[in-house]
Amino acid sequence: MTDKQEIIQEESNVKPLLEVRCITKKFPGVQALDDVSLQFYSGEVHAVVGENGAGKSTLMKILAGAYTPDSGDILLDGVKVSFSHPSEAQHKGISIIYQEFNLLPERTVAYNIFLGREPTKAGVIDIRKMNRDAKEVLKEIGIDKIISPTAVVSSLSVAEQQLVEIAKAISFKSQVLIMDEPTAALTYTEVNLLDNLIKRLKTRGMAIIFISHRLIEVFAIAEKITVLKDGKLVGTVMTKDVNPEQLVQMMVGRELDHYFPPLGQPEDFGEVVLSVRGASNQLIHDISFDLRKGEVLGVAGLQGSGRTELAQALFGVEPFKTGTLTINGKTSKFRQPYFAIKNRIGFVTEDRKSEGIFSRQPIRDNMLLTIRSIRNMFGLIHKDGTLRDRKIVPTLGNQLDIRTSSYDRDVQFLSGGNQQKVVLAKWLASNAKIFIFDEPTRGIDVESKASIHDMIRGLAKQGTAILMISSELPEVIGMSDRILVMADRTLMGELPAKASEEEIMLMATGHKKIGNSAETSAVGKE
Amino acid sequence: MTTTTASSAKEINQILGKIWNGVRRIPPVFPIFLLIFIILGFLNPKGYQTMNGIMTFFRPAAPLAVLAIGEMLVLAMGGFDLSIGAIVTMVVLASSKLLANDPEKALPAILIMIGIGILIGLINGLVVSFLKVPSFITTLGMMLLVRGATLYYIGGAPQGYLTDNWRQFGRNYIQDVPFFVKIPYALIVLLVLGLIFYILFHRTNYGKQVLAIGDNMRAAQLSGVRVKLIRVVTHILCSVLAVLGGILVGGYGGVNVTIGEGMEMQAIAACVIGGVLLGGGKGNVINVAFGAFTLQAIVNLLNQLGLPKPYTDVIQGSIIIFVVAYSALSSQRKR
Amino acid sequence: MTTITTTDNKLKRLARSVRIPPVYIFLVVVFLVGGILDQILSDGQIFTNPLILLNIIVRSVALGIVAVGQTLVIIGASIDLSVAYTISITAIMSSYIMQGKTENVLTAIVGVLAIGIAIGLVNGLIVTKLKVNPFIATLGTSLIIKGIINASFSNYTGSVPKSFEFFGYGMVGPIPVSIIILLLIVFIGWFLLSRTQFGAHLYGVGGNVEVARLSGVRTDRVLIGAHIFCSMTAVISGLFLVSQMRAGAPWVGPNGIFDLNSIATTVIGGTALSGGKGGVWGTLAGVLIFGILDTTFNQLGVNPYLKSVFQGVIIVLAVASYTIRSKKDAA
Amino acid sequence: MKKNLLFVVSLIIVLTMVLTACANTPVETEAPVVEEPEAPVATEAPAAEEPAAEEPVVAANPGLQMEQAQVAMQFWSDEEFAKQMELMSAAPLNPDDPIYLQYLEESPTDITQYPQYADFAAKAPPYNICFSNAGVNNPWRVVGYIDMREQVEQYRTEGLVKNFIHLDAQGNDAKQIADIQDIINTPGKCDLLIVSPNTSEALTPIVEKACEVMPVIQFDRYTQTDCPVVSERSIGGYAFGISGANFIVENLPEGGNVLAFRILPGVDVLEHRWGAARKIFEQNPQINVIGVEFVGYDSFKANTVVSDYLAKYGTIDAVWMDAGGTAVTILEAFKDNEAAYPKVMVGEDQQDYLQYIKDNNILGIAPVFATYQWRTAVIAAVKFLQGETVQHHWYLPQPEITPENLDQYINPAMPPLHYAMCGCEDMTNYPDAWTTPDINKYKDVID
Repeated sequence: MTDKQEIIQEESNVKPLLEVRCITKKFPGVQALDDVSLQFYSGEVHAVVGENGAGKSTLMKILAGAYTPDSGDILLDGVKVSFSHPSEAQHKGISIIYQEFNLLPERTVAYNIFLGREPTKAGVIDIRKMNRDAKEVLKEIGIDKIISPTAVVSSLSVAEQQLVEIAKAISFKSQVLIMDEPTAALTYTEVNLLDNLIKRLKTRGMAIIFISHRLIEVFAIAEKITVLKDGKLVGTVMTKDVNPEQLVQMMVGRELDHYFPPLGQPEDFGEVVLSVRGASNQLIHDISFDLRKGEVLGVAGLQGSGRTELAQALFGVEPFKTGTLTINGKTSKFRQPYFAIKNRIGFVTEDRKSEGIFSRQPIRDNMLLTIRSIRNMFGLIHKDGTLRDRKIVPTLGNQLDIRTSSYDRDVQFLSGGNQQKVVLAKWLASNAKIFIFDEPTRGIDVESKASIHDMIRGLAKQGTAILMISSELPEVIGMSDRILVMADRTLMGELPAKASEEEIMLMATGHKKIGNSAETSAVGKE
Repeated sequence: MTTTTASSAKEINQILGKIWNGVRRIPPVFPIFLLIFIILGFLNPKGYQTMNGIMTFFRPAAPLAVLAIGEMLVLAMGGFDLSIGAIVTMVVLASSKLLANDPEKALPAILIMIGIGILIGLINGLVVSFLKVPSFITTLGMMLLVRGATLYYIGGAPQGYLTDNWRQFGRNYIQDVPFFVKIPYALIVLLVLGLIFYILFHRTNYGKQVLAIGDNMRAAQLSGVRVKLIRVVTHILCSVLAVLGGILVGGYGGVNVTIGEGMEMQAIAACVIGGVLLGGGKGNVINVAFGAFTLQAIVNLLNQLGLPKPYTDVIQGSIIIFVVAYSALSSQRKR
Repeated sequence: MTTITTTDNKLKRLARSVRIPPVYIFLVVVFLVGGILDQILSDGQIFTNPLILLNIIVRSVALGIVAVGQTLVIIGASIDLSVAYTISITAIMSSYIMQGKTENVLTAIVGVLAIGIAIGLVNGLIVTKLKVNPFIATLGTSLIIKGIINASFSNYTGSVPKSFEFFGYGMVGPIPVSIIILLLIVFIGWFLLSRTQFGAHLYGVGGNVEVARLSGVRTDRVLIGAHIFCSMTAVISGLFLVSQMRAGAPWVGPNGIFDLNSIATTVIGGTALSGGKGGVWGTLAGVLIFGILDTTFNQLGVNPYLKSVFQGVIIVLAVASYTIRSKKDAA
Repeated sequence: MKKNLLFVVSLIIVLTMVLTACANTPVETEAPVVEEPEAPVATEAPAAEEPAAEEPVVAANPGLQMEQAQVAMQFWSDEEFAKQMELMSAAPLNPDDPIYLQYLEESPTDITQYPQYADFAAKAPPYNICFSNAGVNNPWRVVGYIDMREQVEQYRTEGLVKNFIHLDAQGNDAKQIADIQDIINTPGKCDLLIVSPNTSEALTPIVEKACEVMPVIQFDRYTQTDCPVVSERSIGGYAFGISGANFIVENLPEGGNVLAFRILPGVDVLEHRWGAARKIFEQNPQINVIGVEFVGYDSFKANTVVSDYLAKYGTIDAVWMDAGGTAVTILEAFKDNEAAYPKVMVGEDQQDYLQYIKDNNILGIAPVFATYQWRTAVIAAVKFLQGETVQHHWYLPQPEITPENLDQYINPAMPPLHYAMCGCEDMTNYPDAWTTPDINKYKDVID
């Protein structure tokens, strides 16, 4: 690998715009970055990839001034710089778009874009100039028609908010733009918009650093790819020189022989356990489908097509207002998740950290909560759970390989990956017969993905019915025994296993509707 | 031979390590309380080193502990209850009018008060759950409402007396108990309530769900916790404890208009010293009770030292800031 | 022609930037109900006597001034429970320094402003640097100030000179000076919030402190600034009270329940307790609602304790009107 | 972390410094008293000398050194002290009138002496009267308020009074100022304003303003102005304080520990009570004042204080109080702490206290601050408006309840928080209005 890196350096005679030399950063118990050196050139899109915990985000935060490195130098235009605060990095021309949501919902677009550097006239904010400048910035990325500078952010859609965030980063007139998974919440058209935008910024001579788990995107946008693993630099390659398989190999250090476990066989599928007919609520409408024991039913659709809303409706978070929901032959109405869990439905949410973890509670209590919440409220428990549940915690802990000295430790002291496992354990403990997975592998590294996929298929094999929502088409195709496609907040139709990406996309963009779901489920049985 | 000694040395080391770990985990409230109490004992051996003296100490400390346990439930759930002081006022003043100096009416009066307490908690809980008004504001409104309604009902000033049988819980001792010499009823009430709420909070599904809501409400809801129900129940329990605490307070202090004023803040301070996290997710019944004892011990200590009473406020204020800053900074370090 | 349109535009823009908060509807309703009840059951002074109307505002001055400061702190997602005792210490220290002499007025004002800044600074530092929950931090400082006051003073101390009473009782034409001061403070609060970087940053800190920090906002400084401003408004409120009362006493702050009342009026005005949202004009309306209640109950001759019941209900209803449609559950 | 720890430590150091700095301030506060001879009260010179003269005595009395035991200069007048002492033994000048109309000193006045109130003098009954009340927030004020309202009801049946506008300040100076401002702002609404000020200093400016536009009568606590046409109350605070303190001194010939309870600072009648007691205790060095504590009407606090002092001193021989509201609680606290009752007790004329000292054979006295003065205010108002002669400085008699006359004041038919000296026995609704007091039933405005 190192040979290749040297070659690249020799090839480019121009001086790098931004360079890091021998950066090291240690967190308690973790060597986050170990002697990493990299160069970023102007007019170039440089992707940084790696598994979770590889050190990508730490590196970006160091570049953006949010962390200070333990040792090593940052050189901007050949000059050594150090940032004690993100604003210093911004003023020097490095701006960053974070993975997490980073806007003030109650403020206007203009205030958000210029937060921390509002234009002033004699100490007074020049609101007119600020709105004008904001309009400029929005125009620059071609969304001035959609978003007004004086709109309050909370009134915008999630994707629009993401665009505002990009506008904010652009507005710094930076030389270097760091994007940490900027497309995670964007629809396909918006991703295209972003691609065009990146190209335009590139021609302006900006250096763009791009972090993503979506390799397709990386290959579409980046010219150069750097791979990090366990805080160490694996290497930097030109995109044109590698294919995805090679890249994955670099990332995980070995070749992955299979991505997905084998699909279910017809004899695995049992009776219909969950059936929806003509159900609607304020967020989605006309939903009808069946879910059978032992199958993995994939749900595909664009961002905002109502996928998550479907899961929430089934689970009683935003229950259906009309139509029928039948569980195991019984018509049911879930006013809140409590009733869904009582009917042995489990829902592993997309945002596992903010919707799943009780960080200040012991691991044990985290894992047992689904059991406890449906039991008698004032029923006594033993310290290790009720007597009959005593074995659950260690059993699941071993099964999922949760690494901890004691199950009485607070979850906040676990690593991110282990926290995710605790959430899964919580749902496995609930002993659900119907599982809903919303983006089960989002933000998870390649290796862990495979084990999650194995687990899902394993559950199905044991006779659990699974509804799996995913925005990654390969995952939907690789895992699903049948595929539901959503668009415009309703079900567009159903496709059989191994449907092609094109078929799914066509339906997801609203072009084709294949009959109603009752008929298509027959198709699925074949 | 050598291996056994080595292994036993290792074992001892392990045991010592465990002990040290255990010591490190002791909440700061216990050493603080112990320290104050030991100093008190030196200053006044008769008052704080005899059973008689200790029991005397617990009589005024118990009512605050009862209030603090109720407040802890709400704080652990991530809420606030500012209405408990007003409930104490209500219990004492309204009872004084209801009793009309007739000891026979003591039981009905107490039952009516508990009933009103349940109603207040129910309204608090419903407003928080369904109107989505933050509990701080809900209970602030409730505090004004309860105090105003009480004073309106009694006409601005107490108009009757609390009968002796109503007051015995907060006031009297069980005499001639072996070893303990005497035990205040208030302490027995506290022990019974403390046990009930210890079990309820630490050893039932309910308690774990309260903590889950305080820690992460959205996740709790998605994990099947009936958030609204639990919140209503918790506010009711808090109000009922406030009523029971009020009976002890009234028993000890008798009737006056200012009774109960500021007790919500005292209770919150006791909780904070007892390690409860504002914002929710942590709480321990025993620690909170000792938090309340600590506040009382500070008062007694300053009195023994002959310092003017106002310094009590200064010391209490400094201690709550110190305790919270200590835990905030040390938890930051752990991360 | 063109000039007319530009002023028209300016007016429109001003109206938009001030953004009349919904609480004003509530204010009008309370006013009308109070006035009509007064008309029917009493002598109808509320509608007919402009002096009574003015006095509704004068009544609200002390609370209004400190509520402006409280609004800023709450917008920054903090809270200040120490304002009541800050008012007390101001009242007592200023009259102690003045000792009835006009030449001491300036020293006294500078002195108490310095005390205010110190208190705000301590509050802000404890909240930002020691990471203490602001509720506990200011409850703690409030206890500390209370103790210091009560250990040093137990009574009226010193007095203010006659000339200083102008602050509390003087008139400029038909308008009481106190109203002008209130409006001035509200205006300063509005200006700080919507026309300065400090204000924009404060909304950032209250809305999401991490976002603000990553945007280059010196979050700690902003929050400390808000706490200092809040303590300063408490100081001004204390000066106003002492000018009305001729001498300062330790109980003026807690007697007026300025801590909880200022929080209550702030949230009635639409400022979210969780921060990042709200403004001083709403708070002004909240304060006036309390003033109208006072006057109405006086006019009707109803036991004022019933008023406190109404206050409680109004607080909950007003806030419920903001929160009931929100999807998020309250803490 | 280290930085933060440093910060905590330095914060604590700063706090301690502030504390020690402030602990010295009481000494400083006294300094200006000596320096400023031109301060408003002319008689303050001897008061200023006192601390120096009594130094040795003070050293023996830990209680008198406490901040709570200091008497601010504006609340002390040797002249007034001497005068009240004298009045205590004076006989009423009109013994044939009922007690609530008697006066101990002549200072006649009528409306003709106030040309600025000519408009008011021209008015014929029924009159409209406004009453700005500090609050109805303790039992004494409840009894007094009912006295007053019953008097108004009687006048209404006689056609002398129409509206009686009651503005309750709920114990809040600022609210009372605004309330009075409202009355000033509505000329014609009232023919006379009765004020019971919440505190003396704070209300002075606004009462002065009210005097400019209408006749004002003040009672109970006085503001520091002589502009009201009538200032009436039973003798006053000095007499109350003297009564209790003398009783203690007489009954503790060998001396002993005395614990003093005060309600709240800053109210003239209460400050006078303590000031007088303090003077008497200072004159009798065998009396050891172990503590002076403010407890308000908070019986919880009072109870704790008793426990604290018993823990510290073992015995308390006498309790002096500036108001009897918590007297019974305090006695109960002795019992609950298994200590002997104090040998000498000072309370007030509340039924529960009188009953308690009788039942438990406690040597006690009940100085009286008569609730009938509330009634007198209304009577004075109507008489003044009618042009009759009233007393400008109206000293009502202030009897005391001693062991000798205790039995005649105990009335088991009345509720425990009733005040014996209500002067209400001759009213139409006696005793019902007092046995089941309801302050909400009275109407301010009648058609």
